[in-house]
Amino acid sequence: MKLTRRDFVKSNAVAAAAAAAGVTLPGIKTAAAADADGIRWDKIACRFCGTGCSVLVGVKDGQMVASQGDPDAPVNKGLNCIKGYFLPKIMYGKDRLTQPLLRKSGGKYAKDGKFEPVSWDEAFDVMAEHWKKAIKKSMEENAGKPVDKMTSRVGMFGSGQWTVWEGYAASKFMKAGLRSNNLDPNARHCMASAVGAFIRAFGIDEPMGCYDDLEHADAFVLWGANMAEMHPILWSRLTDTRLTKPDSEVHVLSTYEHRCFELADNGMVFIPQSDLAIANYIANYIIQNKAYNKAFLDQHVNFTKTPTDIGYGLRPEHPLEKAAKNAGKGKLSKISFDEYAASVAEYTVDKAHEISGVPKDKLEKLAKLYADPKKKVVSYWTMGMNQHTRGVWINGLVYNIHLLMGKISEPGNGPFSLTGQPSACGTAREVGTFCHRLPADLVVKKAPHRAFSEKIWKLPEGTLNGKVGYHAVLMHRMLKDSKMNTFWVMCNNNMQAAANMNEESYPGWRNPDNFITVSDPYPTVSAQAADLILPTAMWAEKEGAYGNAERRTQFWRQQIKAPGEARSDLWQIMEFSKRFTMEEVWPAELLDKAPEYKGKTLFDVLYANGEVNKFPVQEVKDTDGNVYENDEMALFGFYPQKGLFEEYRLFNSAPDIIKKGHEMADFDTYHKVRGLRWPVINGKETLWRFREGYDPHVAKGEGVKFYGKPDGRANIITAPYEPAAESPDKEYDLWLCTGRVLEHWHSGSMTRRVPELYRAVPDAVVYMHPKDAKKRRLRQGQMAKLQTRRGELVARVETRGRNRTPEGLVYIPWFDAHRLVNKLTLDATDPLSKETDYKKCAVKISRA
Amino acid sequence: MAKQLEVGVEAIQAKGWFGAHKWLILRRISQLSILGLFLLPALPGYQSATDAGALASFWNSLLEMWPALENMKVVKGNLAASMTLDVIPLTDPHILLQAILAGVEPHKDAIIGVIIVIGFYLLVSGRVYCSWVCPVNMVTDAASWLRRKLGIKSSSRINRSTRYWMLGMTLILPLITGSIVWELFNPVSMMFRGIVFGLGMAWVLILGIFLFDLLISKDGWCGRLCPVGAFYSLLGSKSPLKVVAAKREQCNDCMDCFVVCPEAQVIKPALKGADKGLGPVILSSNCTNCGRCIDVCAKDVFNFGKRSSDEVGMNNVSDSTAQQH
Amino acid sequence: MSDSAKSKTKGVNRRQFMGDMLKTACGVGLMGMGLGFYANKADALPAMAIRPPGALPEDEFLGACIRCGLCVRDCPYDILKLGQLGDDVPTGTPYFTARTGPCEMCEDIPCIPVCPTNALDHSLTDIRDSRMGLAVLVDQETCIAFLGLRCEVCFNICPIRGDAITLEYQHNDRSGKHALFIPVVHSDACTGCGLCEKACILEEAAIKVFPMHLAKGELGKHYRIGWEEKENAGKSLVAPDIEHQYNLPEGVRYDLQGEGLIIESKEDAELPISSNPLDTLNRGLEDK
Amino acid sequence: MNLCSAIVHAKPEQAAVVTDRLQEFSGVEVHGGQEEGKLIVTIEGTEDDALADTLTSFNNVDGVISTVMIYHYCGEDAANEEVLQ
Repeated sequence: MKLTRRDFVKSNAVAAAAAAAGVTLPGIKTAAAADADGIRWDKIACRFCGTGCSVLVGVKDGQMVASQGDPDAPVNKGLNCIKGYFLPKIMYGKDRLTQPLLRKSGGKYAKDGKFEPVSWDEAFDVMAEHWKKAIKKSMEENAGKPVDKMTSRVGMFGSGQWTVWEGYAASKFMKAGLRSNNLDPNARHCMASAVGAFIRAFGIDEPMGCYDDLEHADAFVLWGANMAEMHPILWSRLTDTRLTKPDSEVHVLSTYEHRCFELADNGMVFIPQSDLAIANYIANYIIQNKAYNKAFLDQHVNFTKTPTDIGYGLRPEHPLEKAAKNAGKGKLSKISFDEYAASVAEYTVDKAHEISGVPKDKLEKLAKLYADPKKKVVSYWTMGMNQHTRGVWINGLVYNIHLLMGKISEPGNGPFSLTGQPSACGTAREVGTFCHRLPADLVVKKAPHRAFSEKIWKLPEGTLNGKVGYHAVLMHRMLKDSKMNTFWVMCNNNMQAAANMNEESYPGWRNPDNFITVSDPYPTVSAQAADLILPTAMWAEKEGAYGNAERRTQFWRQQIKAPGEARSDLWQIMEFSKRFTMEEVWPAELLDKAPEYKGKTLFDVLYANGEVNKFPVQEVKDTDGNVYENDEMALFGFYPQKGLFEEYRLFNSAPDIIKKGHEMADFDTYHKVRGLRWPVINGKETLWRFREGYDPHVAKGEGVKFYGKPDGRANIITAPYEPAAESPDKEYDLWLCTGRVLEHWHSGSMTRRVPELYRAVPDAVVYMHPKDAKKRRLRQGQMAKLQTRRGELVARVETRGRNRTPEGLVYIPWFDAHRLVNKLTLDATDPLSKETDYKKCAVKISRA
Repeated sequence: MAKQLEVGVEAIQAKGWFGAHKWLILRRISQLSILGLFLLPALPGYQSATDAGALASFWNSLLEMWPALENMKVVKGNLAASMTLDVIPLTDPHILLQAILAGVEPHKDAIIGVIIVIGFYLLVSGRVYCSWVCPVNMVTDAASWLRRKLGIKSSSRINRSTRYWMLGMTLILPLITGSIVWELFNPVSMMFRGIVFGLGMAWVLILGIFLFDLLISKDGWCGRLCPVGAFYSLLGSKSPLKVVAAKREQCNDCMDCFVVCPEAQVIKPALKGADKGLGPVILSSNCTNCGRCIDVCAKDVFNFGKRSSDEVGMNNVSDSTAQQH
Repeated sequence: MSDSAKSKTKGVNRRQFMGDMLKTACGVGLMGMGLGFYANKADALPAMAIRPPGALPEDEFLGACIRCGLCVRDCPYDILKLGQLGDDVPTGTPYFTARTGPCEMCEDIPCIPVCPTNALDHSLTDIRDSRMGLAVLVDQETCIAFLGLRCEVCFNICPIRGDAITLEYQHNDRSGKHALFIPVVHSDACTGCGLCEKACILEEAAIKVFPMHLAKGELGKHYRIGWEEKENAGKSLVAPDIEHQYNLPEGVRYDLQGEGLIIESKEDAELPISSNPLDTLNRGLEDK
Repeated sequence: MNLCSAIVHAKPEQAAVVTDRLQEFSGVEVHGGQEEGKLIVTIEGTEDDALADTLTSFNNVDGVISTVMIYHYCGEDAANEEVLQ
């Protein structure tokens, strides 16, 4: 093809005009879209954290050969962090799985066999056999029971890294199809406490603000978030504001000094768990100084209290659970403002200082910041507050502060829980992959919610299980106890990620009664512990959608083909559903209510239901006219992504909707935009929720309305300081805190396969104070043995690294598959959110 | 070394193969085990702390008491300077002398090390270094053997005193340049270091020496050029341990000893000097005490003995008496 | 002193003997010169080879190092190598290559005490004082931190944390709302260990460790930095300025050493309006 | 080379007629968009031509509702130089 400059300029001109007009011009594409290198560029959301950066990826000859930060993306403006820089490489690790692998011995499946390659057919046959057995047993056990007493022996563990439709399809498969609520995402380990607190305080999930708060706030308070490493691009925005805005401040709270302390005007290292006391002290300070916004409280806030002494989410026979008066309880009861004020009165600066170890002047500086009505403050947090045995409480205590001051739901003011995963919000939370949830903030426990969902899903009344399923930690306990017998783990590395894996997870997975399936692109620790490994198409190898922490939903098209026989999680779920007839999964009396489903497969009922298969095969095209593949569409003969998303949208837009506020734009729109922040109403996105003018759900004259609650009022919930589940003692004399590093994502299954990232940070090291090291005759760089009551591992000592721990606390990242940090951790959870506390347990360290 | 059919046949018949190669074998053992000591880890089988073997756990407990063992070789370093089991230092006097001439103040360990080394060679004769320690000896011996096998007779005239000029040069260069220049080229240290630490291109140099000895000059490197040998010959000129032609009257003039001796000029005064009133002790400091003459003599003319038994006439052996062979 | 010097010249013509001597002496002398020159050239250490901690300046080091390899053996991380014949590094001398194996900076510096000749200076006892080389950010065009990407691997890995490499925050003019985190190396703290070079995630490292003489510029010997001299001296080096008087209208001051002209504000400080209009604009419409 | 592109809004039912009318102008090409009523138009001229005038004069064409300039390229480089094969 010859191309003169005129042709080139003209085609650019035409393409620009066509793009602006939203017109597709068939002939124009060839010249405009192929750049001089012959690389096709398209947008895609980053595979890693919850920031939701957009990247442009370049594909040539079916390979992703190039990438760049998307200069037009509002979040990152062309920037990336070091992980994003290497995105194309994550798919090309040399040990990608390309065929299903089954444990076999003597040509047959055997629990103790060796992995051998098998066909998809054989894989699904063996898998279905085990699932059917477990389902049959469950059906026998559930015979005659009402729906809110039903249990299930099948389970699935999903992910905040699933695409939106994968989560939705899984939710439907498990909850509607198999009538099992044993579906939980790894977001349970990540965001569950934030979810719990959002629902308790506001009745609707996810932050009210957005990233624009980063430019509008006067001050930032980090409560247990190392944004500098974990949300690198947001941190660079925060830093820029701190640099360029006069009198702006950064306050950082953590149990050790991390990279954020470099920018901090007020860096505070507190004793683990004492954030509860600090937050209560700030509330008390505001009340004592009468700084609270009385008008706001009068109009928009209720005061409540939560039961205390609620245990630590351990097994019921654990002494700590037996000793707890109100184990697992969280029902709120109304109190007055005065009662609330009295409940926090004991948290004086002296007491807060005594519990937390933070100098009083620093505490006062922080309290004054919140209490200053002229200062706009955003509070950010991630795992420091969520992975906490009182995670829901501490989330709530921070909301209390913002509510007391009315500093919420407006530019530059608000509490903001950052997510750790690219679609913790979009997938794990919004489409209902938690064991207690249905799509769009509905819950399984409430009959009207179930009925509404049944209607959208075209299910007979009483199909959906009304009993909350097993959450992440409970799943492993149930596997160990043989109460759950099949388990499908998708898009995450739960064996490496689960706390106390030595005593609970691994024995559960290897329990001969159980059949464990792991879908993954790489041979992870989880894959090693499975019985069947299904090779997965990842990220750009499928059409996808992610929802980031600021409620921004972003779509991308399939860019390349997955290697070998690897298939997307979406295909796996939908294809697997073809293996079940309705008679095998539903009891006769339920089928009698929907006789048209008799003799059909689960696939027919769930996905060939007239909604999901509504959109026929079409050409997937961008505005430049480039055509993209869609493997799932080709295999199923309809456009499943579009059908699933449009069906999910019914949960947000059906006329008899129960919970408004989740409105989304239509499927095609998202392919054109760099993401939209929901609720999207009449094509307009919402930046700040609950505030008149910004949020169309708040009527004129209402000012602020927390419409997630029936009375439009948010809850201030009082909760006291209670100690951690396990604190250091004479023998196990140090706190152990776990987490991440900038260079690696979660369990490292992707980033550790990027040679440059591996070279930058090859192994997990244990960060400790030089004095603690010296006391144990350990030097920088030496191997140390870390022992807890549950397990031990060996890691190199780092006394001068990026994380500076105080005496008495050590920090170790968990990305390293050769150092399984979760052999050490305790599976104590927040009894309310069921989220594990990975940040606190007791450890002893000696020379290795 | 392979056995030599032409040379020492009688000795083999008289004493058996082992008897006729006793000293040669002992020397090879000595040379190889010295190398080996530099290569052997002090803790065999200990790799890393993640190993769970029984041996590893035993070593682990040992390491608790003596952590330095972890990365320890039996002997660390090389012939230039070494440390045995982290206790005994040894330093090469020739190299240290160069360093001192280059302006270095040696460290305490180096001084102790050099005293030990000098003391040792004063006792056993300096050129014991050449025949019992130096790895190049194996190369030149091989060249010498092959030369005999192939019957190469021609040899260029390189004066045996050249090595002393070379020695002088190695000592003057550091004075001029302030740098230990010789050690950039020294095949002796290079070969040993090469085997212990990695050879690089040094094999070319070693091959060169082999070909030089084989094709150009018999015993050319060790006997004529090597300044290290020259240095050690001076160091051991008065040492008590010597080869003695005690039974020289039994000599049947088979000449085998002259053929195998790398410094053949040293034998004649002791073996044939009875007429001139010279004693039977090989007094030349260039005798390397290699013991090959003892091995190849079917008549047991030679044995190791003491210098003190014979100070007759201070017979200065002339190299020029046997310049050619 | 040699055997031959004392030799009887039996069977050899004296003239021939003297001739041989002369030839040998000349030959060895020429060889010596050759070796000397070659050595001079071979002694030039390549830029990517870094000496162990405490190494004397290169010319002294070559005089002092006896190539024994003891430092190599005592390096617990096995990063030190000895130059081999054919390498660019002088044969037998120890070095490491930062990109593949940087110095891990052991607290007890085990490579130093074993050095028998002080070629590695035994007086160095704090590894933080060693100056093996100096890290230099050689390419600001490819270093992704200068592009605004969040990398900072070199900063994160630096063992002289916060001193040898610091991050300078700058506004990202291009994006308008992000900051740049620019790594800056400080020669007064950088030991040249090379951990940063190894960790650099680029195909070719943008930060590299060079021997000091290659990495550092040198100020003209005559020139001093005025403000530093003043600070060191604690006062002005010459008699301080006398007080100046100015013709000024009322309400206006002049501060020679400080702000210059100061016009006293008559603005009412109590106005409930922020001086920055953005504050008002960004706050949006509030229900008052 | 002097080149610009624009969107010309027209009622879809009149788009075809409008296309013909526009193409009578010198240097004007219509590339599509008739279905949506948003005609994608390029105008090409020499360096001295004021393309904006041409664009403005579109408004006088019957059936044109509005015009929006999207892209303008003005450079002295040779238009016929090959940039890609």
